[in-house]
Amino acid sequence: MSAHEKREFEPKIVGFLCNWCSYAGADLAGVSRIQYPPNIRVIRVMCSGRIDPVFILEAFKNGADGVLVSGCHLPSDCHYLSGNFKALRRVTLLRRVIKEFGIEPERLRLEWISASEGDKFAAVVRDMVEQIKKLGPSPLKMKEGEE
Amino acid sequence: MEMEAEPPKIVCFMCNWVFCGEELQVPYNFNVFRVPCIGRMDPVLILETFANGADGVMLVGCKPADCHFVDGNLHAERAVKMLKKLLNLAGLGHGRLKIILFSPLEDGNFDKYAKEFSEEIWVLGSSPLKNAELAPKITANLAAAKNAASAFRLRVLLGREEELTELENAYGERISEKDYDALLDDIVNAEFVRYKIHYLTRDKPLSVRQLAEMLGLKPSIVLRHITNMRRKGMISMYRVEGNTPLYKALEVH
Amino acid sequence: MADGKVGAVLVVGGGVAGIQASLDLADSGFKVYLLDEAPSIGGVMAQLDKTFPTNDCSMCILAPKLVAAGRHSNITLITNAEVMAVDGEPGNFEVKILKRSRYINEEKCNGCGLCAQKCPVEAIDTYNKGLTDRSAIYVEFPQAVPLRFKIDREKCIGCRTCQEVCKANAVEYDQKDTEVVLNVGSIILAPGFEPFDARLKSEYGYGRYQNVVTSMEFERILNASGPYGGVVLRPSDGEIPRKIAFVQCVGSRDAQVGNIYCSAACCMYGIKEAIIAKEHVPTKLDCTMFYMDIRAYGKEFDAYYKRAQEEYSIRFVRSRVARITEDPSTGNLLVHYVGEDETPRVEEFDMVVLSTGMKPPKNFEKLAKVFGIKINKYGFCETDPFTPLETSKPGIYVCGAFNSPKDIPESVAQASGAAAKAMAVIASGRGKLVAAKEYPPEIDVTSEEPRIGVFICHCGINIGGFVNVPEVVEYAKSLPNVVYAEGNLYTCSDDTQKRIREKIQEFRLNRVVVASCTPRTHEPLFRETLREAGLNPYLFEMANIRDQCSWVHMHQPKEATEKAKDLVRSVVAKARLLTPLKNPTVNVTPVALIIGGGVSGMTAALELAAQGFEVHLVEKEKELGGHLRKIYYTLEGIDPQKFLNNLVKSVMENDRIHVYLGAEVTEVSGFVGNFKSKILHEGKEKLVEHGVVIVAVGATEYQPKEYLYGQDPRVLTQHELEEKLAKGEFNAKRIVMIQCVGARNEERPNCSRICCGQAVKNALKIKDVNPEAEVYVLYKDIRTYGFMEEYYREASEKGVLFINYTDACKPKVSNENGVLKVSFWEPVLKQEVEIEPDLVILSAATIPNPDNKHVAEMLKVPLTKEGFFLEAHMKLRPVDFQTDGVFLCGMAHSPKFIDECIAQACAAAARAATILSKKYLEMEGIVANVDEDLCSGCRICESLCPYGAIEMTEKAGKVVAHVIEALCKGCGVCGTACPTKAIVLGHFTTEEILAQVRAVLKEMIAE
Amino acid sequence: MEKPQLKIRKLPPCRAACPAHVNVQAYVSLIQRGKFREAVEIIRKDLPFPAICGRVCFSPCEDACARVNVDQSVAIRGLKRLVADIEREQGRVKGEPVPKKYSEKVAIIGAGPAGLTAAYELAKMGYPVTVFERMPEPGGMMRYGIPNFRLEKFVVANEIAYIQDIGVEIKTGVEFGKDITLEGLREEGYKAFFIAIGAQLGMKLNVPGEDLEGVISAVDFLRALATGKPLRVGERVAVIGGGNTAMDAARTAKKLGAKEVIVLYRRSREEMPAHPHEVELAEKDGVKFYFLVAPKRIIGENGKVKAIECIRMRLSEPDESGRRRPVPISFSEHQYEVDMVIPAIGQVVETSALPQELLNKDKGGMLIKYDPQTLETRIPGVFVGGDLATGPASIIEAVGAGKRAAISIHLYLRGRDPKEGLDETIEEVTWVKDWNMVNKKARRYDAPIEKPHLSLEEAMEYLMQLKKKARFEAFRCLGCGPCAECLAGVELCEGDKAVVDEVKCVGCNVCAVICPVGAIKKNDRGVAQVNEDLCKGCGLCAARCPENAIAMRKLSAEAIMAMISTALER
Repeated sequence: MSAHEKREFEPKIVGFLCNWCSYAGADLAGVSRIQYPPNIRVIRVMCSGRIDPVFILEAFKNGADGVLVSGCHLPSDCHYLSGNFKALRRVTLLRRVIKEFGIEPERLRLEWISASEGDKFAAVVRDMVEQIKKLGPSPLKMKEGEE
Repeated sequence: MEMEAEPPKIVCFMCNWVFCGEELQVPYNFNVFRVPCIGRMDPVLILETFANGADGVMLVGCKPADCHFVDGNLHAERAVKMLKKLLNLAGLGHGRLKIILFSPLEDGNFDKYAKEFSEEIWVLGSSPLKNAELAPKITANLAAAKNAASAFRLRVLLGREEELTELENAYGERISEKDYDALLDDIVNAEFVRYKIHYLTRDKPLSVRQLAEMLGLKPSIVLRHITNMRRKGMISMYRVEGNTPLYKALEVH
Repeated sequence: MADGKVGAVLVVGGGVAGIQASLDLADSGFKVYLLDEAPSIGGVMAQLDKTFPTNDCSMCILAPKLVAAGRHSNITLITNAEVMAVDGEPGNFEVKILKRSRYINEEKCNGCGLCAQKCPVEAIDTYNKGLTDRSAIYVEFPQAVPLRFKIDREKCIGCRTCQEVCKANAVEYDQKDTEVVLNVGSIILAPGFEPFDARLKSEYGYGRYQNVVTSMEFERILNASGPYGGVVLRPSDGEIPRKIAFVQCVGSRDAQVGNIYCSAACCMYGIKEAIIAKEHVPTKLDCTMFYMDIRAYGKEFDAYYKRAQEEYSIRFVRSRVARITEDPSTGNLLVHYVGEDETPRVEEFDMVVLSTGMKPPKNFEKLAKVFGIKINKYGFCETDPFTPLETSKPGIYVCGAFNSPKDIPESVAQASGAAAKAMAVIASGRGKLVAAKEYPPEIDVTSEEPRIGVFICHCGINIGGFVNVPEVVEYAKSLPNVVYAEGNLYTCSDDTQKRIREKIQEFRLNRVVVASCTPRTHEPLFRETLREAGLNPYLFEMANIRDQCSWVHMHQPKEATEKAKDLVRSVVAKARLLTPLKNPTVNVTPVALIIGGGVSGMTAALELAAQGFEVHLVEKEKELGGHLRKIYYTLEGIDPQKFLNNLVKSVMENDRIHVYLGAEVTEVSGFVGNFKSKILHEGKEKLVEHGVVIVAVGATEYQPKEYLYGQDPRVLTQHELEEKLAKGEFNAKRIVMIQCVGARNEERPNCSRICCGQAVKNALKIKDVNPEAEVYVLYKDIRTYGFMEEYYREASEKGVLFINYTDACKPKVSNENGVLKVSFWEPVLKQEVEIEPDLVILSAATIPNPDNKHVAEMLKVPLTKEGFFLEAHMKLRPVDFQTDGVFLCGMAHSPKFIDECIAQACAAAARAATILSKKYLEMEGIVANVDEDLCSGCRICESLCPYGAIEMTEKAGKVVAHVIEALCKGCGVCGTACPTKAIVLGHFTTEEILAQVRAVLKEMIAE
Repeated sequence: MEKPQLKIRKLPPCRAACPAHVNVQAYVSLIQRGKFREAVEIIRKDLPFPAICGRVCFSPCEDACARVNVDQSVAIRGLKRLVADIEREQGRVKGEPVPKKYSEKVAIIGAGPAGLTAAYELAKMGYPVTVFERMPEPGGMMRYGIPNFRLEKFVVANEIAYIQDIGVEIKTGVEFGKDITLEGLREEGYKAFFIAIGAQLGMKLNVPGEDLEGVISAVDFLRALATGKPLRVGERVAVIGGGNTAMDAARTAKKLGAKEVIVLYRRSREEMPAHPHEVELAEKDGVKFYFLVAPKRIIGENGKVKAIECIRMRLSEPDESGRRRPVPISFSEHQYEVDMVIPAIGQVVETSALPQELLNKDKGGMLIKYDPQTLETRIPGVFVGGDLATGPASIIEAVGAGKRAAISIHLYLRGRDPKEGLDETIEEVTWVKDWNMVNKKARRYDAPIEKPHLSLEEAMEYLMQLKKKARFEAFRCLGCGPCAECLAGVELCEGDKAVVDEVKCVGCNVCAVICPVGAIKKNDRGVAQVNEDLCKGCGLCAARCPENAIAMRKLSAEAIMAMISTALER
C-alpha cells in the first residue's frame, strides 16, 4: 500500500449473539474458515431476549459504529422458547429511538442466524461492514470528537 | 506462411556443478542461469519464466549419481513431470520444457543439446503468449498453473514423492509409481481447474455453465470443484441471476 | 453388586435414539458405554437439515445432546467400534468389542483440524452423501462428538503430513485395532437403519441421471453447511431448479424390490424437504409430490401437510411413478406416471428427489448372531406388540428404527423406554459404577480484590499462526487486576489444567480468563478445573480468539491480534465483576404421581415400581384399563385382554403402587422433586408428596354426528363393530367402512393414526369370519404405516375394496325407507356408485380427553389447539413437558397404538427416573435473582418467564417476585424486562455486560 | 574466571580422521572440476607431502569416508597421488620463500616427516628454521625406511625441495649429541628446538642366536638398501613380524632375489598391523605367511643362520590394545630352514644422543617425559615429537605431530602458553541422515579406482588411466562437510543458506524430507529450523516448501525472477 493512500475508515461493530444459535453459527464460520472482516467484536449472552436496549445504547455511546443483534430463527428455534420474539420487539423499538439520537437505524441490525449458518454470519458481517463504511463513522462519535 | 523472424527466447537453468565452471558454448538465444542445483528450480519459478515470455525452458542437471545434493536432479525431474502436465493444461504444451541430466565427461559438448532444443522450439514457434488473440487465455492459464504449483497439497506430494514411492510411507508400504502418478494427475488437474475458476471469477462473477464453457468441462464437474472451493474458502456465491447462481472468488493468500 | 447385577449398560448405536437412551441411563446413575461403528455419534439426524413438523434446525437441537453425551461423566463413548461377541445373562453380560483403529490417539487429539486442512488427499465426503469431498483425515462434521479426527485408511497415502503438522502428536500410524471386554448388566440396541439403495430401483435412473437425488442427498443440499451452502442446486449444472418432483415410496411398499412395508417417515420428510426447498430457493420453485397415500399420521402432521398444500402450494399427485428418463441436452427429467384419471402422463422436472425408504442396518444378520436375537422377515428386530422394547433375548432391548421404521420422536420415546427397561433389570446396581467427584472446599473470595489470571492458547498454530499470542499475553499483563498471564500450546490439555491449578495457588488467583476457542464446548472443562482448585466455577470467563478471530481473519494477522486484544480486554473487564454463584439444589421426593390408569399409566407405574420408586396411580374410572378394555384383538391377531388382565393384576399386587380408583387429582403444587398434590378418593382428600407427575389420561373416541350415526342402528363405530365381531354377534354380508370420521377436517385437522389399522384389522376379521362378505373401505389415505402395510396388502388380496374419496366428494349415507344406502364417487370407474350395505362402520376419530384442560391448568402445562397435551419438544423431548418434573405418555399425547403407548409409558418412566434416582437435583448456577427491595411486584417477569419459574409471594406485606431456582433456565428475559431492574441474571448481569461493552470499545475510540 | 569456551571445529569425517586434518573435501571437489593444480595447493596448506602421502599413507581418511556406507570409500589417497604426480610431471612451481616475520631461530633435530613438517609450518609462519639431519639426505624413514618400489626417492626429494624453497634450511650429516648439542645451538642463537629423531633401532627378538650372521633388523636392512650399501640376501629368508616394515622387508628380500621369503607372525592374519593391501601385495610377490608362530631361538651353524625354531601360539582374551594375546602352546616347537632372519617387530629410539633430562627414569613409563598435547618437555624451549615420542607410527601421524609442534613453538616463542592452542575440539559432522536415501544413488562406477599400490611401472601406467577416471572418482565424494569446506570458489553455492519464516511454517516437514544434507529439523515448537553448519544452500527446500515459508538468503525466488525478467526483456 502506498503511503499517500488514505487510510480507510474501519467501522467498529459490537455483536450481541445468543449462545445457542448465533454464537454457534459464528463458531461454525470459524470452523469452516470462512473469512470476514475483523471489525466485529462479539459479546455472548445466553438468549437474545437478554439483550437490554441499554447494552446497545452503551455500545453506541462508547463509539460503536454499528451493533448487531442476533438470535435463533423465528418462530421456534429459540432455546428459551420465545426470547427471540422479545429481541425482535426490542430492536424494532430501539431503531426508532436511536433515530432520535441521530444515529442511522441501519447501524443497528437484527439477524436470525442458526447454528448451521456459518456462511450467513460471515455474509452478515461483510455486508454490515460494507454498509457502515458507506455511512461513515457513527455521528455520535463525530460529535464527541468535535467537543 | 511467413517465417518468424525472431529466434525463440530460451531460458536455460543449469546446475552449477554440471560444467565445473568451464566456459560454455551456447546458441545466442540461450539465456543461461546458474543455480546451485537444478532441484532449486521451484516449479512456480519455471511457470513464471514462461509467463515472462520465454518460448522454451531447459533445465540442465547432473547425471543421476553425480548430483552434488544426492538427488536434487531427480527432484527436478519430478517437478518437470508435474510441470509438463500443467503446461499441457495451460495450453502451452509440454514440449517447451525440457530437462536433461548431463555430464560433460560422458556426453561431450553441451552445444549439441542446446541446438537440438533450440530447434525443437523453432518448430513449436513462439510462445502463444505473444499471440494477441491467445494471450489473455494463456495468461489466465499460467496464473492458474502458478497457483496450482504453489498449492500446499501439490507441493507436499511433489516433495514427498521420492519418499513415498521409493522408500516407504507411514504404514511401511510403498506406493507404486503408477498409483502415485495417477494421484498426482488428479490433483494437478483439480488444482489447475480450481485456480482457473478462481482466476476467472476474480473480477467478474460467473455461473457454473459459463465456467464450464470456458474450461471445456462438464458443468457437473465444475460444480464439484466449486463445492470444494467453497469448502476451502476460495469462492462464494455472489448473487443469483434468474435461476443461475454466480460465483465470485474470495481472496486467498 | 450383592446380587451380581452390573450397574452398567451397553448402548449399541450412537444415533439420536442411542444418545437419548444413554443420557437417561447416565442421568439415573448408571454407567453407560455408548458404542458406534462410525467415528462420531449423531447418526442420521446429524445429517438432516430441518425436522418436521416444526422445521427446527436438526443440528441446532441435536448438538446440545451430542455435547451432553460427550461430556457426561457416566458415559464412555466407544466409537469406531463393533460388538464381536456377547456372553452371559441379564444383569451380567460380558461383551467383546473390537475397537477399530482411527490412527489417532483419542486422548491427545483435540480436534483442532489442522491436519485435515493440510491433508493433500481428497476423499468422497460420505457425511455430505458424496456431493463434495473431504480430506483423508477427517471428522464427519464440525460439531462431531467426540471431536477426534480419524484417518480414512482407504484413501490415506501415508504421506505423514498430518503427523508432522499435528502439534499435539496425536497421529499414530501404527495404531492397531484393539479388543475391549466390557461387563454390563443390560444392553440396548439402537443401530438405526440403512437407507434403501435407490440404484436398485433402476427405472428411476438414480446413479445415471445426475439430477435424480435421494432424500438424504437432498437433506445435505438443503443444509446451510452442506455442499451447496444451503441453496438448492442441480448437481448436473449448478442451476437453481424451477421444478422439483418428489417421488415417494422408493424402496417402500414395493414388492418388486422386496420391501413391502411402509417406511413410515418418508411422507413427512418428503413434505418437509419440499417446504424447506421452497424456503431455500430464492426464485420461484414448483414442488410436486408423487405419492400413493400421504401418511401424515403423527401428531400435528396433517396440519403440516395442509400447510404444505395451502401455504406452500406444493402439488400432490396420487400416482406411483412408472419411470424417469432424462433429456440429455438439458439434464431435465421426464417423469412418467399414470394420472389420477388413469391416463399416462409425462411431466418435465429440473430435479427429482427420491424419498428412499428404510432398510434394516446392513449388518443385521451379524447383529442377530452376535446378540442372539430374533429378526423378523424384513431384517428388523422382532418384538411383541405388548413388549415393544424387548428383543427375544432377556436383558437386551431395542429402540429406534431397528425396531421398525420410524421417525425421530418415536425413536426418542422408544429410546427412553428402552432405558427404563434396561434400568429395571439392574436397578440394584444403580450408582455402583459411577463415582461422585470430590472437590476441595471452596475458597471465599468475595472480599478480595480481583486477582485475574489470563491463559492464552496457541491452539497449536490455529491461533498462534495468525494471532501474535506473546503480544496478547504481554498486553493482558497490562490490564487492571491481571496479576498473571501466560501462553499455552494447548490451554485445554491435561497438563495445562494442572498448570492453571498451580498458578491459581501460586498467584492466589481468584478469577480466571482463558482466551482460546469457544466457550460452548470448553467452558465446562475450565470451570471444572477451577472447582478442582477450590475456586467457584463461575469465577471463570472465556474469550473466543480462535473460532471468531484467528480462523476468520487468517489473512490479517495484525488485525486479528488487535481483535484478540480487544476480546481479552473485554472479557477481563467482565471477569473483574464476576461473583461466585451457587448451584441451587432441591431435594427430591422419590415418589411418582401418575394420572390415568390405562395401559400407559399402568406400564409407567410398573416400570417405576420395578426400579424401586413408590407410585400413586390415580384412575378416574372404577377399574383400571382405560381404552384397552374395548380392544379384543390386535392386527397381529393377539388377544389384548389377557395382557390387560395380567397388567392390572401386577399393578394391584405391587406394594409400591398405590392405586386410587374412581379418584381424581384436585390440586398440584410445588415443583420438580417437591410436588404436593391432593387426591380426591372415596370422598376424602388425600395429600401426597411426590417428585414427579406423569400424565397418562388417555383419550376418548369421537361420537360421530355424521353418516346417520346414532340414528340408524346399522351405523356403528369401529369399536362397536369390534365388540360385535369379538362376541360373535356379527353376521353382515356387505359392509362399508368410512374412514376419517371426525378427523382431518376443519375442526380437527389431524389424523387419528389408529383408525386405518383398525379398519384393516376389522375388515380382515370380517373376511375371516365370512370370506364371502363384501367389504368396502372408503378412505382419504390408507395410513397403515410400518409393518402394518402387510395387513393392508392382505386385506386387498382378500378382496376388501379400498376406495379413495376426497373432501370435495365425501360419501353419502342415507336411509331410504329403511334401506341403508351409501353412495360415493368411484375414481376408477369415474362414476357415482351406490351400494346398499348391511352395516356402515365409521372410523371415528380419537379425540382428547375432555379432562385435559383441567389437568393442564392444574399442572401449568400447555395443550395443542386440538386439546392434546403439548410436550416440551416435538422432536427430541416427546414425553417431557417444558415444566421440569412433569411427563406425558400414551394417548394423552396423541392417538397411538398399544405398543406405542407402552413404549411411551416406559419412556416417561425413564425420564422420571432421572429425577427420582437422585437424592437432590443440582441446577445450573446461572439463574435469576430478585432484589426484593427493588421489586415493585408488577408481575411483568412472571408473565414473561417461559418456564413458570417466577411466582409472586408476599414478603413483609409486599408482593414480590420469587424465582423458583429449580425451574429457572437462565435466559435472562425477566431481568431485561424488569422495569425496576430488580431481577439480576447471574453471570450475565447488566453491569458485567456493560463493562464488557465499554471495554471492547475502549481503545477502539482512541484510534 | 570463566572457563574459555572451546572452539568447535566441524569437519567432515575424512578431515577429522586425518592427523594432519588435510582438507580432503576441498581438494576432491577441485578434482571434480578438473582443477588438479589448485587441488595440490589445497593439500599443501596442511601437508607438505602430497605425493609421499599419496603413495604410502595408511589413509585414515579413507577408513573414515562416509561413502563406505554406499559402496566403497572414495580413493582419496589415489586422488592425492594423482594431483601431486601431475603437478610434478608438469613441473612443480617453485615454492615462494616466505619472508621472515620473526627473528627467533628454531632448530629442528631430525629431517623426518615430523621434523620437516614442523619446519615447513614454522617457515610458513615466518620463522627462520634450520633442520639438522644425521643422514646424508633428509627424509628420515621416508627416505631410508621405505623401499623405492613403494616410494620413489625422487618423489621424496621433490617434496623436500619444496620445503627448502620456502626457506627452510636443512643441514645433513650433522649428528645430534655429537656434532651439535642443545647448549651449542642455544649459543648459536636458537631459541626453540624440536627434537624428532625418530626410532631408528630395530627391536631385538631377545632369543638365543640373535647375533648370528644373517640376522639383520628390518630397519637396518632397508636403510642399507636405501644408502646403496651392498647387501647379501639369503636364499631362504624369514621375516619376523606383521607390520608394514615387515612387509617392506619381505618384499624387498624377494625382489632382491631370495628364493623363499616367509613371514612369521605370532598372531593371526586379522591382527596384523600391516595394511591389508600391503599384505596382499606381499603375497602377490610370493611371500609366504605363517601365522601363530613365535621364534624361540635362531639355530646357527658356523656362526651363520641355519634355521629358526618357533613355537606355535594360540590366541587368548584380548589385551588392552584390543588384540587377542598370543599364548604359546607347549611342545609345539618346530623349525624352519632359513639362512637369513629379518626381525621386524618394531623400532626403538636411540636414546644415547638425547639429553638425559628428557628421559624418563621410571621404568615402564614413557621413554621421554613430555606433554603429549603440547609436546613440551621439562627443558624450556625444547619440544619433542614423532616416533621419538610416540614410538614407531605413520608418516601422517608424524606430520600431525610436526604441525602440533609448530603451533606450540610459535606460542612459546610469542610468550604464550602452548596450551592455548588446544582450545579447539574437532567434531565430526556428516550430513548423511539416512543412508537409504544415499543408497539410491545409482552406482555409475562399478569399481572405484583401485588403490595405487602397484609396481612402479604399473603405477605410472595407472596414473594415465587415473587422470581420466579421477574426476569420476572425485564425484563419488558425498561432500559430507559443511559448505565452508568447499573452497572451490563457487559463488552461488558458497554461503547461501535457507531461511525459515517461522510464522508461515506449519511444520509439514517436507523440507526436512527433501534436504539432502539433513540440515533441517523441526524444533520443539514444531517449526523447521536450519542448521547453518550443514546447510549447503542447494535450495531444494525452498523449491518445495508447501507454505512458501523457506527462502534462500542469496538466491531467492525474487532474485531468480529478477534475473529472468531482465534477460527476457532484452
